[in-house]
Amino acid sequence: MADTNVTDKVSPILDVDKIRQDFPVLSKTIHGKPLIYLDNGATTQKPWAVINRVKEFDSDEYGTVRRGAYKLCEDSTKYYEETRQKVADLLGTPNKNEIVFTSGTTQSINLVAHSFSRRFINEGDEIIISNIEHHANTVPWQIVCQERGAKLKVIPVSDSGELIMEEYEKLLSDKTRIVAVNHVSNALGTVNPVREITEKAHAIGAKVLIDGAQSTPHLKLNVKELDCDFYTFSGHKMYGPSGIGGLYGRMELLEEMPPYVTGGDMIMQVTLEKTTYAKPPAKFEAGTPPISQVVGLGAAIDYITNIGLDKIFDYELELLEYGTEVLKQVPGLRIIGNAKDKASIISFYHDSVHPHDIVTLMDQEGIELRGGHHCAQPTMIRFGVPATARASMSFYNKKEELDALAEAMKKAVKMFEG
Amino acid sequence: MADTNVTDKVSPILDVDKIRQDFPVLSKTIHGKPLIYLDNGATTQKPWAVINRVKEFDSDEYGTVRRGAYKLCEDSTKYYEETRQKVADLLGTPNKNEIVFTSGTTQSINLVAHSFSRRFINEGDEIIISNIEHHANTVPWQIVCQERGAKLKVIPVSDSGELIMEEYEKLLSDKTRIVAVNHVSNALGTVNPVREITEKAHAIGAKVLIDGAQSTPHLKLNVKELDCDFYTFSGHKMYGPSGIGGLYGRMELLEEMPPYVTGGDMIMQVTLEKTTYAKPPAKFEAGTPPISQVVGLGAAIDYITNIGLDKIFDYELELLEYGTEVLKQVPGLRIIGNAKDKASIISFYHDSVHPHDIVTLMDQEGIELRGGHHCAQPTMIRFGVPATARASMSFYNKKEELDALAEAMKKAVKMFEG
Amino acid sequence: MAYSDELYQQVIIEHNKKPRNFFDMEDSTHNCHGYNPLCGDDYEIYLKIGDDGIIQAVSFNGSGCAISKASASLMTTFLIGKSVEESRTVFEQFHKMVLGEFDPDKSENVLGKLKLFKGVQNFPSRIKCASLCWHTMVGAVDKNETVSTE
Amino acid sequence: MAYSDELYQQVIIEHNKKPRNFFDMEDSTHNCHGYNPLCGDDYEIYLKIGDDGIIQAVSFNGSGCAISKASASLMTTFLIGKSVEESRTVFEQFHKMVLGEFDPDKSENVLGKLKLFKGVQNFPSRIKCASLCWHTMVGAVDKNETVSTE
Ligand SMILES: Cc1ncc(COP(=O)(O)O)c(C=O)c1O
Ligand SMILES: Cc1ncc(COP(=O)(O)O)c(C=O)c1O
Repeated sequence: MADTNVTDKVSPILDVDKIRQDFPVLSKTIHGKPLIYLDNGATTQKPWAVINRVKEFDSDEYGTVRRGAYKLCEDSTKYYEETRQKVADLLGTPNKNEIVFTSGTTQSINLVAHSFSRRFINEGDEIIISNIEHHANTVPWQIVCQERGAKLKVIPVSDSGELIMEEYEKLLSDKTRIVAVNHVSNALGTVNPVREITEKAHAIGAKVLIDGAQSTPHLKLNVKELDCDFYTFSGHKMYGPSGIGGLYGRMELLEEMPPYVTGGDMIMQVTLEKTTYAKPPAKFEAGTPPISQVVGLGAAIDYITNIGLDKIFDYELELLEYGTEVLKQVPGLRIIGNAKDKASIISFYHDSVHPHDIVTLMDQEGIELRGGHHCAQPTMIRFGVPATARASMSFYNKKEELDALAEAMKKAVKMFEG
Repeated sequence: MADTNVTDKVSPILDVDKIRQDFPVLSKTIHGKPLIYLDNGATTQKPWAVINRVKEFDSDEYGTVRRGAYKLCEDSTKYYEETRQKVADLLGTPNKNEIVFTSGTTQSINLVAHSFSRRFINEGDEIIISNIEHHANTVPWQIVCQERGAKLKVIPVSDSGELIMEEYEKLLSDKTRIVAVNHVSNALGTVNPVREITEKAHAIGAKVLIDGAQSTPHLKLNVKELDCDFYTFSGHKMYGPSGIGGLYGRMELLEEMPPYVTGGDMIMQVTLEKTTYAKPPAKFEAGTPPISQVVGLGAAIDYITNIGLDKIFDYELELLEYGTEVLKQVPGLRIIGNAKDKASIISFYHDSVHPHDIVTLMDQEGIELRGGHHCAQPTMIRFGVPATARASMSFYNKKEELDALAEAMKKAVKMFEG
Repeated sequence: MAYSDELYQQVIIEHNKKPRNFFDMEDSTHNCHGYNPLCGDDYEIYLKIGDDGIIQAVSFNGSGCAISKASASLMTTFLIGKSVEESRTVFEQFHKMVLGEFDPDKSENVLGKLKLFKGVQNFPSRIKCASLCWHTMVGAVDKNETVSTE
Repeated sequence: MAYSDELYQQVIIEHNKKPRNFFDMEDSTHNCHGYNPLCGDDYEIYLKIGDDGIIQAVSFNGSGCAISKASASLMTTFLIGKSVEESRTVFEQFHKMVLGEFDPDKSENVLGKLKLFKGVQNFPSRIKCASLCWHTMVGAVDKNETVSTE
């Protein structure tokens, strides 16, 4: 990489320099160094299109949704429902009422775990997750198992970080009610074979939830082609505002599932004795929703759709390959997660420099990186590391930034090994 | 009112014209008429201070919170925790860890209803609410009662809309586990005697939740003086962003209660077999929180604190009195809810003009008003009306706006009665 | 109030004040309960349909806003003597008109005086008010017990 | 890397590479498990305290970042021969120093070479790394089983 000349680093796929101007924070400096933001797996930065849309909405159009018959409220409701349509288009369902807004993936998975299980999971039933899930797709199922006397089964992973599909098939049985796996692992970057997972689960009558927190901003996807039953996402990981996320759910299931959070706007009729519920998605959207954040999410979807998800995917793959190559040249650095099918996430470990120290040292260079268990402790245990450092790339990152990371890592190793 | 001259309409308490310039939307026109925004009970408009703080944060300082050791993340965490301190100060608790962030009052009440009851409510126990609660403080308790075999008791209200305290005392028994009432009724404006309610409940060992959705932006309050066990609020009703709210909870209770939403950041340690949880408030804040919205809420609290909650309360009371007077002069108009102690909410009904028609007709005049059951159907049933129209005032409203409402109502009545 | 005149026309206001066929029908052959949870509009629609499929009588009772009440009142006067088939056609055209998808001033239609409700299309939150009674009427014909518009 | 030199001083790097008293003590009188859930720092601290209240031996084992490991290593060398009372005073001053509430260069103190960790105050997310072993040591003295810093 040191000998790659700069022209090689300019991708023909995207005009990254131009794109970077859409993101105000990218011109910031950290400890006097230009910001190199590589924690996109945790949360992504926001383009002007999103920031300004929220500002405009809050300063000129803001009103509550669904409940009022006056202008501000009608307009807000219109924008709110337009975003629902945009999400439906992005995820690939023709029925926008299959999209439920929540405050994020965590809330979405909790909604499904609790509501689905109250209706469909009983004593002795089984739930399958994998060994490379985020805590958000682990803990809710543990709790459901405790509450309902069900059993949690875990798909093991290979040393390269891929789900072992033969083992998965062995876990499936007529007791399996739901399989919940992520599309892309936030800890390793593995892209899971979700189409195949779904097919196998459906063959024995189980339902499937795909945690799409790491995939919606990076892959082109279609829930109807994947044929999954639930798909979850977070707005803040796809260039939208914090505080908003959602859920695709197959209508037949949403209709049969009991409500989760209850209160205003999700009811048909309330008396002190008895309450009847509204139809989906309203049934699952109790209370005043994150209105401005939904509007901002709409702007984020427009923004990434304009760039094109195909291009984003291709370019980020280029970054992944480049970053893998340059990091491999840091003496002693081990990449954790080497699946054949990977998204632009590189988790790594070094025996001499603890991930936490890596984060502090990189921060001094303006490089913002995540170190820790990435809310995936069972994955860390599986790979025998207490934690990893993680660089997660977005289409606004550049190869030069990965060069800088590799150089700074070499310096850190030298400093620690003396 | 027609003969009151303008100088009488200028309050000595607040410089409202100046304040209005802080709120960009207030210079908007609706159907060609200047906007008169009177649906503050549903949601409040945002001052520049909030809009710009969110913009600035999202464009220059945004990072995830709690998990990273790098600069953007440390700074975001600092702002996040600073707002927690501001909320603690506003609500009057010296321990900021008694403040849990949620997506709003609905989520806060659901959290308490489900988490508290799993720990403390068993078959045969009783829960007390009132007949003038929002659905958010009704439906969750109905569900808890169903799930746990408990019984829901309801404090009746007088014709003026006041809780009948003698009846409340009769409902209390050694089976009562929790009393959940609002501080201010969104449907009627009644300010409930929450100090007395708490005292009586505590005397028999029951806990108390106060739904503060309508009170936090309008009254000066202190949860330690009220001595309640839980207090809930919504940021979007107190001039902050949508998508953020919270909960005060007494630490001993938060410590004993099981988690509600589960996932990342609320754990101590996760293995595939067993999970242990973090201490409050983290225990109740699973997943990436509404980061920018928390930061915006901090700006909102600064804004209202700068104006002064005493002044806000006094001025809004002036508006209430004035509005009540001018609306009473509309032939046939009946005010629903005439408690002695009221906040700046006027619910009204007219036999000739249905509330829904009122909303449409007022909207034509630029007056944004709410019509419907206000998510309080049991209250509507109690008062024998299908719905009401409701004007809910903020400190940025002016007496002239209430004159305009009264005049437009007279016109509407004339039109409908012919 | 020029813009709202489009919605609250004299005939509508008059039907709201003095609704026609506004009673519970004892000897109806079909009836259905219609409810709009958003605004609380709440009506029962009654039909007496002969063996020949002709609607001999229509009535309604309940409460709601001026638009929903006037719409129900006008519907009752309009449907008497029509066949069930015709009533479905009227419903479809009416529904499309209030949604703004059908302009009775530009296409052939059977709406007659129901064209009064054309202005509703400019008031999105009131469309359900105008169409509630029609949904409920179809529900009655189809032997549903309740119809709710959300 | 000038700013971070404040944190990663040569002595700290050296103690991280070659931690002192880094073993499980079989004949300890007091021990405690310390865990930082945020970064996964995970140590066991062992003490042998005589009847006279004097700390005769200290050791630790486990894993974690350089700051936590060097801090534990330096702590073990520092505490040997001190009384339990003294160790509490050292803990308090150390804790205040890393929080930035106490400046050992300006006030009298017993911190000696532990002053090395003064720079930690400028790295808010690393304060717990430096103080974990100290909390755990006090936990051991107080006969707690586990200490966790959140
Ligand atoms: C008294 C009361 N409680 C609860 C709520 C629910 O608040 P939110 O919709 O912000 O969750 C509201 C507002 O709608 C309210 O007025
Ligand atoms: C795979 C995966 N699932 C779930 C989550 C939780 O998402 P959120 O924190 O937005 O609720 C994350 C992100 O932290 C993730 O990466």
